Amino acid sequence: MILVWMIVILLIGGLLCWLTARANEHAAKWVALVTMLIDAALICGVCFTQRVSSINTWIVDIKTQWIPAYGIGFHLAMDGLSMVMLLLTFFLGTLAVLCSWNEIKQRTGFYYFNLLCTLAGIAGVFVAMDLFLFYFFWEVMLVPMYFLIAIWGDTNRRYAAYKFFIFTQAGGLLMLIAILSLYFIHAAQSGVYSYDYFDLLNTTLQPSAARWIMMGFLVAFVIKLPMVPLHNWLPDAHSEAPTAGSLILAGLLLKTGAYGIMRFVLPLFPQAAEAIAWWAMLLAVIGIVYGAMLAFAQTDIKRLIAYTSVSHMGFVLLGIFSFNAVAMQGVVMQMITHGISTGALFVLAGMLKERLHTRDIESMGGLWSSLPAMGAVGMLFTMASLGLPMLGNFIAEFLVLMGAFTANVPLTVIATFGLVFSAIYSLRFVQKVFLGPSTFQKPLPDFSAREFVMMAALSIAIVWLGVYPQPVLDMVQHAVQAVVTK
Amino acid sequence: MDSLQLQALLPFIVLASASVVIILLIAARQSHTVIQITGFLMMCLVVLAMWYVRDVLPRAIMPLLVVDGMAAVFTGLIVFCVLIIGLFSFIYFEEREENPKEYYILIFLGTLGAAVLTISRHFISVFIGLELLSISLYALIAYLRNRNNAVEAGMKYLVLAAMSSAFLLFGMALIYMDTGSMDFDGIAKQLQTQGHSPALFVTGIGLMMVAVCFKLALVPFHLWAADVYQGAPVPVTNFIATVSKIGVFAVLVRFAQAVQLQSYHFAVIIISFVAIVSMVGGNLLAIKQQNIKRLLAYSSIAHLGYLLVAFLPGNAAGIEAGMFYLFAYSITLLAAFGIVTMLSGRQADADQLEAYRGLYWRNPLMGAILTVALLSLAGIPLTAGFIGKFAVLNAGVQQQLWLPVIVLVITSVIGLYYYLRIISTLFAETQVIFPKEKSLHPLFVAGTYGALLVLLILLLGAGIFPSAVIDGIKNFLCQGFRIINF
Amino acid sequence: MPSFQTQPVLIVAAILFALGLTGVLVRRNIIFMLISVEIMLNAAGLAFVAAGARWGQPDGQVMFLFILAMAASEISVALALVMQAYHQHKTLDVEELNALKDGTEPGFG
Amino acid sequence: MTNLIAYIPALPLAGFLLLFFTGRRMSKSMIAFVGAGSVCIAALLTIVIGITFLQSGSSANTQTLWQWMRVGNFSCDISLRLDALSLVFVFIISFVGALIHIYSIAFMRQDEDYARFFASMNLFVFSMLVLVLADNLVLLYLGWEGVGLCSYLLIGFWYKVPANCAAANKAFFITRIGDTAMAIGLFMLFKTLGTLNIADIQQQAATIPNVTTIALLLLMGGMGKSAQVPLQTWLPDAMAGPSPVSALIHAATMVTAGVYLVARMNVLFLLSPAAMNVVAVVGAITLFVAGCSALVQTDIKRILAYSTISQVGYMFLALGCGAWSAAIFHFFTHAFFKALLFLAAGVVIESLHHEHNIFKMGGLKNKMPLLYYTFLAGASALAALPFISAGFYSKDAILWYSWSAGNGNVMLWAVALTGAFITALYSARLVIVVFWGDMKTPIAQQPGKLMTMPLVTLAILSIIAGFVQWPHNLLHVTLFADLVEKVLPATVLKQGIPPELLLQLIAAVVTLGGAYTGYLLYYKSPHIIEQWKTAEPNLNLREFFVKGWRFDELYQTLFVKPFLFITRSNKADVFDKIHQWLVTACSRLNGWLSLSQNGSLRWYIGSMLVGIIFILALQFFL
Repeated sequence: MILVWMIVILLIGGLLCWLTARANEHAAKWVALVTMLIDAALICGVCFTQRVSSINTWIVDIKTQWIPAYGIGFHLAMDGLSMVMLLLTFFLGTLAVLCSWNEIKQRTGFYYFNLLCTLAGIAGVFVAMDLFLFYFFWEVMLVPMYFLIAIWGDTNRRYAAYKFFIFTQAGGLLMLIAILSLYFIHAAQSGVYSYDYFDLLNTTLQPSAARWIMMGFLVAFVIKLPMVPLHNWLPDAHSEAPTAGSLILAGLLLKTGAYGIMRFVLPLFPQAAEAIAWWAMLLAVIGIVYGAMLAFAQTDIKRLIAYTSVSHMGFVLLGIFSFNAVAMQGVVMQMITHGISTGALFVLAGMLKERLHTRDIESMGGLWSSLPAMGAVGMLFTMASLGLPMLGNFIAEFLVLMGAFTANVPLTVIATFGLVFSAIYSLRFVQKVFLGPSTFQKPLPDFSAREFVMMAALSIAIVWLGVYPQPVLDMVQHAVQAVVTK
Repeated sequence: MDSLQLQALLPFIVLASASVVIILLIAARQSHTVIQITGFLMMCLVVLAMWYVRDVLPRAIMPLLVVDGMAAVFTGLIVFCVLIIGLFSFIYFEEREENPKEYYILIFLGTLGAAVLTISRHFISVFIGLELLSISLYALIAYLRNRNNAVEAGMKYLVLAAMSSAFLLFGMALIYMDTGSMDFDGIAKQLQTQGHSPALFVTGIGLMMVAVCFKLALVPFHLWAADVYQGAPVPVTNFIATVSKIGVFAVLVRFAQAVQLQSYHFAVIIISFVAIVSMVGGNLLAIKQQNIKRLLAYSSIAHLGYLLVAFLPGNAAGIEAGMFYLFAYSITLLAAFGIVTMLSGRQADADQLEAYRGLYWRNPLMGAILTVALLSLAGIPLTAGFIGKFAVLNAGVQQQLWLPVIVLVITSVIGLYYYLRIISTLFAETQVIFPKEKSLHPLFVAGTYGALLVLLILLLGAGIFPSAVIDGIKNFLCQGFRIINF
Repeated sequence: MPSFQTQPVLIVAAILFALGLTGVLVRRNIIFMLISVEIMLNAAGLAFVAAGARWGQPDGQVMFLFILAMAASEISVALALVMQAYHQHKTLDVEELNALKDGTEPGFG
Repeated sequence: MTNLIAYIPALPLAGFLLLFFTGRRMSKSMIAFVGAGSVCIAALLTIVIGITFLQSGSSANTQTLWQWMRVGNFSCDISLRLDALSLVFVFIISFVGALIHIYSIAFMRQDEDYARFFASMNLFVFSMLVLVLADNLVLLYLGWEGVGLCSYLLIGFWYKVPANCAAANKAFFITRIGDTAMAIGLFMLFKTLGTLNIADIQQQAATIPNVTTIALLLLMGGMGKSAQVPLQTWLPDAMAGPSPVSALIHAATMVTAGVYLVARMNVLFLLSPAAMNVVAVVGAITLFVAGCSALVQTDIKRILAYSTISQVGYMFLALGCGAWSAAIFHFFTHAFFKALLFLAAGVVIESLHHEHNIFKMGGLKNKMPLLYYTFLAGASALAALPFISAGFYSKDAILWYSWSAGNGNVMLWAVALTGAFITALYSARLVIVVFWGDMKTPIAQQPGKLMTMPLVTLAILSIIAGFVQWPHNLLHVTLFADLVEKVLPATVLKQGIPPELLLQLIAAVVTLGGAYTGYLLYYKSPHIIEQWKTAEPNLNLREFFVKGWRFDELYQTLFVKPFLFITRSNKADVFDKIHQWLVTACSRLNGWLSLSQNGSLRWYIGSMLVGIIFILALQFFL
């Protein structure tokens, strides 16, 4: 029941935020924080009570009927992969609440309601083992996210919010059709009408059918991921969303796409996936290079970071479609470390915006002297983003590339040169923002205690993952093995 | 006619007597309030009567009528809609100086027409029901003759509807000439036993389809919809959008079931064609619409297109899906138009999008209800509309109707845009303070809010726990099939 | 089978129907449009009568009676509307009745 | 003592962490104490460990700290391995590093970012130590990138000047290109061998089919870090950093990481003669190209930078020829004298109000005699003056092996000899122009004790460090070679080459000739240079050399400009256009469909009729 509780607590917390904000605007954020902490404590509790390295099965499993007429069940389950993703969700979720603390001054209740609902949807996606339920959560997280962007976003927020919603919805509906097709094929074969993941795993598909159905799933996931050329929603959504929105978008929402591919596409359609692996890897490599080049060209700090996500998620796609354990572990690491590092950069961008009231890096510069702590942290996460060893992203990218190299040499070589591009945009970012002559005369406040706590948590996480990633690798080992051996 | 048959017809008799009662009340110079309450009670009485007679179903009243499970579902839905519309009508008409009393006669007559359609199994009863409905509508649309160009709307509807009636009649005549029967079962029997001239039958079906498409406002017979929706008083618009469409769809389903319409290649082609162009046309027309009544008109064109996709397979799953879809669609539109009614002022209907700017912040409940309604129209999970759309896709995919299904998906993505557009208007910043000018009987305000809340609960309830509704429909349909097969 | 020839009657009905349709289409005066609609309805009625005759059933004629009744009630409502329309627009030209239409909308997005 | 190895890198790391977190609240002397102290203790520890290691006679000590990652069939640990080769590097890094840190205490005293400087320096020492102590290539890569980061941070230390940042960025990008190639090399190694452990690779190297490719990829990495042609352009610009940084990172240690890598992976290179040749040729080209540039520079630090490139070129040449120990020996001596030269140059620059142009210096000999003599010691070592300088012993060995070693030939020898001449020439030029003649800029301050002590120490080392290894035909002291040849293969000599003594004589004569030419041109009769400069082609040639053979401009046109052009022109994301087009299409369609909703009843009837006809037609014709 613990999984249900996690989601329910988020929803109840969200409603409480909404209600308490009517009495007191400040109460909402405390309620939200407490909710997130409770959930974080829950998942940590699960994490510690289970012997982490020996997770080779589904830890928690809840299965009941939901809509029996269509064979839809309510099935939540968690394995190592889900657990890692949930840890990330609640970690970043807590930070999202914290980083909204002073940024959101209006309509706090509704804001935190939406924030927590988004997180509930994301948490649901990571544990839903019924395809209908998965789709349900998949869509549910969009609506509150849409509100977060459309209400508390920046100047161009409505456009960004539409784009975000429409792109993801388009993919989602195609996935729904694919799910339905799979459902009927399975029903025709076994006579059992079921959307259950474990039932559908036993479906045998004609190659052509498998290809089409897989494409339906894949389109939904690569839009979320995002893969070039379906990435256009991302820069707009990331740059217009409020800080917490960007954090959740980059840190978690993108990961649902990668998670989906790992959880559903590869196990359900192993042959079909293998057949398109080359193309997927090609697009991944294009994404790596293209995202990096666009990131270099941007002048809007959040847009820049957004395009780096495109580039980084290319590694995820590359790793997934190289079908080996090393790369797949790298993918999981990349999901986590990208969530942390890019999330941190977005939080940082939010802090800068709070202080400078601009997102234009051309009008920044020389901030290191006035904000030394922020400069140091900024440097740390830029270095993480360009894949510097000792920091988590390196482990991820190194494993992905090393794994991918065994699968496809030329593409991996190009992808590796993406690291050069990532250095170029990252250093440009640092230089434009923190280095150079100082442009701001009036003194700027460095980290407040709250900001310090957030950044410290993120920094510790990214360094820890870079130096001692083994616990995470162990946790997902069996899940990854299961995916790879399919 | 034996007593059981009479008993089966009891709800319809009560419904018919409702108009008479209202006439008598008007003759007795009773106030609007009294008439309203009486009407409400009469509708409740109809529901009670349906509950009372549930055991005698299914029962055929040869040769014209058949009261079975399907009829019960459709009639129940119609009566439910009228109950709600009646409530909304009170606050809508109370504000206007025109005498609203005769309005109730017309609305109950129209309801009776729609109800008769659901139980008719013969051309004559179809014709009578349809005309009862249409003629009431002519008057209803133009009821507030001095505003909103109501007369123009009524005139347009009248000419076009009369023309479509002529087509219907001519089509019926051709079929009658071909088969020698006006009884659905008789026609079916005739078609099976003896060779018939395809030309007459096909032309007849074609002409009848034209009339049906006209009533359902499907492309290319949709042109009246926007003008009439815009010109008619809001409750009447609501009535057209829900009750009249339910009735016509019911008769379409019954006729198709009897003659196995979907087994004819040409019929499938027409229906697919109409469905596709309706989905495309309706959604495209709505994209930039600023008038919310027109927008809902276009959206309903598209939605009826979706409905036809469920109708296409012609099997039990399709009919179930269609019924659920109609249910979801009706309560959604009731809620949406309910809000429009609530916001409509003394002078004009609240049909400009501008009137909704920042509604959520001014009146969170209404804003939330309209938001949920729009999300339901867009087919986003947690709402009834999603389950409806899911059911339709389910039916479509099962029969592998790829083209309509894909078009459905693509057009609903397009459609998402304009729903989101309204939603973001609801949540936009607002400076304008809209004066509250209503001073109504608190009982009715409470009643209206109650109705809206009920709709909200239904929308969400059917979205989260649709099993009850689906099972209900299934149970009723089983009864329905029994009579058709006996 | 009765020796009654339905074919010619049907053709007459079709011609009548087409005439009515043409009338609706080409006339601008509402009254004439309504009359043309009536012609179409009567054409359908004629077809019913013919069909009834073909099968030797009274149903066709019954239907015709219903059509008559319906046409009458429809016209009564229609004439009331025409009165109102004339009252408001001082004309019976349908082209004048075009206040309800898609306007030019403000920009996209 | 094996479990103490980890403390060597741990100490600077601790220093870094302490300074990073609390540096802003520390007093300057506290910062100096932590920053320099951590490295000094590490240096002492190194000496202790080194002595025990040498006494124990074991070939390698490994200390595994913890498991870093184990994934599928891949595993690697945070594990340190000390052998003779590492020991030499660790010694240089910690010892020279300690001296430079001490020097920096005084040199950076006035800087407001004192803590940041020492933090970065400590981090650098840590990374460099990890690099040379790593027992697997992934950990090596960690150190490799770490030193790159520190190099970046320290080149751009004075970040308020945009040019410094640009230099830092350039250094990072260009080394990153090499690093990427190296990473690909690692992937290939993993793909073929399934391990990245250095010892395992050495064992299984013989089974690698595509060893040349791997070796060349690793070499690329080395070329980036070690500023070898064609990836050398970042190093002259890197002089934007403070002088101690140039001394430590861009002279003594980091730029020799490439040498370390090639030496460490010697098994792979030995298996591939082609790769060996490439290494040698790259070294030869580099030493010549950079030497020519060094001849004509006017910025004191740039001269030293080019000379560094050139000297590292010698090391590569030696490696390529198979003279492994000679290369490492040259690294050993070079670390001392080049660090010394940079530190001394730093003193000169500080004393002369941050004047970099050597032609605005002069006459310092009498004003700053200590500085002069230490500089002279360094310069003579650079020029490889026979017998009295450490540089002679190492460079002479390289010259000899460039012909005589298994992979050497006369061409390489000739180039190396030319390089030796050039080196002597610009060394003489440097000393003469800066220290002799008339004083052109007044001296602001004299260096303090903290600065002179390292200078003197290094000067002494620049002279005596060479004595641990004498040519075979002179004294035959082979202490150094014996040490490193525990790890590295011994140099194989060819048959049928001229006697070693003859070549040594030629080398000595060339070196002295070079020094004399410098004396002649820049002191005795400077008019020759003036005359030479008047001719147009000579000026062009000079310009060509000054600009570092125009590599920068080449890259600018080949890579930078196209890249900037593409990114600028695609700032708005071309794919967005497609989606925009879809939106526009929908909008258009909406407009057209809206036209049909024109409110005219007759139009409605007409279109309804069309619909009917269409549907009937559909029925009958399908």
